[in-house]
Amino acid sequence: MARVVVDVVLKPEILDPQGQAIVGALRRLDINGVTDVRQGKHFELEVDDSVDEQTITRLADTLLANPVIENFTIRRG
Amino acid sequence: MARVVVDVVLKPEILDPQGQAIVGALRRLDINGVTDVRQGKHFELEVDDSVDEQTITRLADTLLANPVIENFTIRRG
Amino acid sequence: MPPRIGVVTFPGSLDDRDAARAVRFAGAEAVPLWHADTSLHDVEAVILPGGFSYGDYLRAGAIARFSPVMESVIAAANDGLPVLGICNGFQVLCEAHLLPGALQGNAARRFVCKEQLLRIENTATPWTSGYRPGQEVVIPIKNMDGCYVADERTLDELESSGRVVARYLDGNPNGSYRDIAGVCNAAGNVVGLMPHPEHAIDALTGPGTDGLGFFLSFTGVAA
Amino acid sequence: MSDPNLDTVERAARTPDHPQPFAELGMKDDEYARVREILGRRPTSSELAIYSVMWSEHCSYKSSSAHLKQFADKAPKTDILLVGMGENAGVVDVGDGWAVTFKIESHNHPSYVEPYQGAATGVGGIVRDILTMGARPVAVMDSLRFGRLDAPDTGRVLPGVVAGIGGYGNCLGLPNIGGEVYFDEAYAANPLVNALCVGVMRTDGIKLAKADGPGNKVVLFGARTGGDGIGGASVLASATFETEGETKRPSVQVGDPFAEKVLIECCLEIFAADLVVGIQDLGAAGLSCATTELAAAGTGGMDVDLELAPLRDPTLRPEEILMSESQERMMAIVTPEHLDAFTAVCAKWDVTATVIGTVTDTGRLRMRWHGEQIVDLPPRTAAQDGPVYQRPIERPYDQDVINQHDGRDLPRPRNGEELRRTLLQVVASPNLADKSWITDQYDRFVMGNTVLAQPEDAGMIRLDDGSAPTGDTGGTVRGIALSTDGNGRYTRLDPYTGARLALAEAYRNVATTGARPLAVTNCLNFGSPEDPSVMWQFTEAVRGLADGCLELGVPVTGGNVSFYNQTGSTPILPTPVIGVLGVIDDVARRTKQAFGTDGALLYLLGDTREEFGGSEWAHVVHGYLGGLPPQVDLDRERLLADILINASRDGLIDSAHDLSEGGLAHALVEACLRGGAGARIVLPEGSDPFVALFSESTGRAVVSVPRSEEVRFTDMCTARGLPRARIGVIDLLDTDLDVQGQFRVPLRELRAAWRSTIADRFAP
Ligand SMILES: Nc1ncnc2c1ncn2[C@@H]1O[C@H](COP(=O)(O)OP(=O)(O)O)[C@@H](O)[C@H]1O
Ligand SMILES: [Mg+2]
Repeated sequence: MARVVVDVVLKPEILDPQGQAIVGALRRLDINGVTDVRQGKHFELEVDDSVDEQTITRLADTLLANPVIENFTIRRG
Repeated sequence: MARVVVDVVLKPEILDPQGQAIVGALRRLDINGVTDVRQGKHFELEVDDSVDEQTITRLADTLLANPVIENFTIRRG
Repeated sequence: MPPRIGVVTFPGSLDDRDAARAVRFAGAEAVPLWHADTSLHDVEAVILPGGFSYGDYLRAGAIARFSPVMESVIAAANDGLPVLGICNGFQVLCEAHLLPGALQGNAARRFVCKEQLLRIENTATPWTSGYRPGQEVVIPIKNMDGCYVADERTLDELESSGRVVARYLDGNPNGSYRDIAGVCNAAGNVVGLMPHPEHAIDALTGPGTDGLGFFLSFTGVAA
Repeated sequence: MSDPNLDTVERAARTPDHPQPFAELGMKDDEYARVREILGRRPTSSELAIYSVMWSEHCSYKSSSAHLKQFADKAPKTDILLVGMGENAGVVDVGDGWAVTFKIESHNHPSYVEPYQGAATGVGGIVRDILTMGARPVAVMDSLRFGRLDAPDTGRVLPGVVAGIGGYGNCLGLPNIGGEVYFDEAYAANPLVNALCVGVMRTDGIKLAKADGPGNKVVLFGARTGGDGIGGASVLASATFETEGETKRPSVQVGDPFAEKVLIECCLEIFAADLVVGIQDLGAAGLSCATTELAAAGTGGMDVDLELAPLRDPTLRPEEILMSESQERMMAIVTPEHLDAFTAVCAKWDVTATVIGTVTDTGRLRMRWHGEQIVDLPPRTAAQDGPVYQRPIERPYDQDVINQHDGRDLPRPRNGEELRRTLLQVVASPNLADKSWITDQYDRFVMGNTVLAQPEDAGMIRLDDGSAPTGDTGGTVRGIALSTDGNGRYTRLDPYTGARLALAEAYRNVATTGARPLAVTNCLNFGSPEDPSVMWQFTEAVRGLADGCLELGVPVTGGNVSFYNQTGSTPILPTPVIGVLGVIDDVARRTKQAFGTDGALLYLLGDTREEFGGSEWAHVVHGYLGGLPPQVDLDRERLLADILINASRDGLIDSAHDLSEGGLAHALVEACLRGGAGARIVLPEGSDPFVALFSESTGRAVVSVPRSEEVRFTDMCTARGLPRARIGVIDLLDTDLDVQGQFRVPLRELRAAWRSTIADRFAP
């Protein structure tokens, strides 16, 4: 049993309305010094040790992320 | 300028239909060995060095996460 | 002098005009309240309407909760001002911690729009006093994040103290825990409701007139 | 601060032989040569960007404009058109001082590449077109075509498209009141996503896209400009995926519905205060289109300092800024006196507004980049005088074969039991099955003026700007009705007739609700115009639609053409989607589809012929397409419409449902299920039961008449000469559809068959 974390973020050139809305809200919370926010998805998977990198990559690429507009990173831990 | 990452996950006692749907889809893709998936949110903030831990924690606690149903972790990276 | 009910408009509010229309249908005066304006213009009640305030980005209601007008609404609600949050308004009230629990994405992970059967379970609130206890009504529901969730303790307490205002019947449209469609605060003056009573005030444009009771309940009391 | 990589006008003049990538931008040699001729030098890279997008098929209609002229040439005499074709959308006078503007537009290729964002930005684009006319958008519709329901890729495309249309439209607070969904192999890699928007304003509130008055300011407002879909629309519309490969696909545009919602409220407040001279939305070809069109339609000149445009991505080059298709942007022409008031409204709504230029009378569009001249061209040459092609036209070699093989010998049900099984098969056909898995993802209640929405024959909206007290008292109020229709199979069999059939059905759907059809919009979805047989289909369809509109007296107010919907050399079914707008004096008099009055008599209006070419029965039972489509008789359609409208006004009927795909049988099933009422049907004397139940003859509807009104109703039909046959009675207590002497089938069983097809495909 291992914990694998996959973080999915929009490609840098893709508009992120959510992140922009958060930046806007920060003003109202008067929190200063946060210049940019990008919002993505965070997945925590429980996987048997049998599952190899390749499978996880395929899974991330087909199910967790939309490769047309998103990138992803995989972390074991 | 520093990059701060905030990951927000549902508290364990709250059901996660998104995660469950992914587990279901895995079977259809016959990817085996992934026993559980939880979906959360991933935020990447650009912050001035002036911004201290406290402020980030307040930001995560009041805005990025809803403490009623979510927990969060903060990483400098 | 008809009672004056404030209807808040946040950027992204959608059903504010409909809520105002319903207020007028019920014989009250609808007072527009702007999100950036802290004054409540001494209204006798406030409605937080449906919509996608700030696009519902981040979480539904999460950003609207910090609007200037909400500071005043929160203060007034704690002093007993009747407040009705409909759909997005319900989400805002939960985010503002005026109501327990939270609203999550629908279990089916799709927007759902349908005519929904409900049972009114608490008729002691200023918004439901016009209904018979246990009355069954048909009211449209339309939301993306309508799944009411809370921890077991909170749910048990809501049930035992009769704070479940309305419950879904024959089919739970969004996976809400214990089929909860609406709840109120301990004092009963703040009510949050996922379905849209303002869209059930006229058989021409909705399933019927079952929703009018929420507005008449208030005007009936205040008038 | 001179930029070595900047291609200035001065440099262009100095380096005539500098090679330019016009071909990569989809420009032909002769087109490039013409640009050089117009400018008397080679274009700068920024000018090339402008001409390449403005002269693309998508923006210039170079293959279609020669034919679309017919809509104007054959336009019926009418005084209801306040704004005709050519503007962002036509405007129709619907009475009581109300003006209505509506238009349908395609977003096909982007919706295949990224279904959610492609469909979402399709809605966003058409809504801005309507807003630009000065109107408040009040409803949307969506007309969709996908590959086979069971095809794996349909499982990727359809849910994404539907979620995108809902995600954007719901967030704008626009009720979705109707549309279509069809499935056919022919749309497999080329789904059709056509979105319609309708807007309402007072007749004196119309706004136009022109930059008048030298000295007036050019204001860019709304979202900041990013690298979205650079070259997207133009490049896509000028080549199919296959031939040009990946590079021709757009870099996906992401929509921000919240930004658009705020932009709408902001614009309406600006219009109300009468703060603009002219206004234009930024759609395909973004700034290139807005600046050249505004200038061309106005005084004629404009000076722009391009570096003033607010950017999301600071690394963008001027060429990219000019081609960017970033969403949720508008451009307004504002007098200096009104500028402060204008920016104040924008500030209230937190909308970024920036003066980037000035209107001039130089007849030139001039742009500078940090002080250096990068554009200097006559705007009309880009916006209006684009290339016009007379593409070769040739009747498809297989057209006769397809028409001759009419499927007459396809096995038909021969007895009651077989008819019963056929009915269950037809109602479960993906094209006729319940669409609520899709339409329940759309808000149909918001705005509180939706009188009719799917699955009624047409959507209907009460005209009420919210302030009007009529809306509150629910008194007599005027309303509008809309329907979109199109049938690619009919059009494949005969494009001329297919277009007329689509028009006839939309017209009939509107009249069925009691509204009088007034005007037409259309979205013409075809394959490659470079294929002569596709061009034949296109020209036949345009001719059919233009003739049909003339015969019915309903003008075309605008529309959209989508070419290159094909994979390799295989085009989609030719698919003209027609939208018809109607008006009703009192929405309380509307006619619904459901059987609801116990004992009411059922009348079938119109003539039934043996017509199965392109029918749903042939498609779903035999997978067959051949023969000729049903005949169209537009005089008959007109007569039928008159009867339906008068009957609704005078309260002679309790329900009406038009007959189309699936014929009488399917119409009866829909009306029974909608009302939860049974019916006893007696097929007309001597009719062939199969033909009576499943033929798709047009010009027909089934109505329910309360016994008390039977004489008045039948007298009206007799007086007007409309054939009608009494075919049965509604029985609220009966739980079956009983076709006497043939079969009985429980509503429960029909509902299960009708409901499960689409819902099960996409479950969970
Ligand atoms: N994509 C869609 N969006 C909204 N409404 C739809 C859509 N597809 C179908 N509908 C609605 O479902 C009903 C049946 O569609 P259709 O069979 O095309 O009707 P008709 O054949 O009478 O034109 C209509 O009310 C239509 O508006
Ligand atoms: Mg149709």
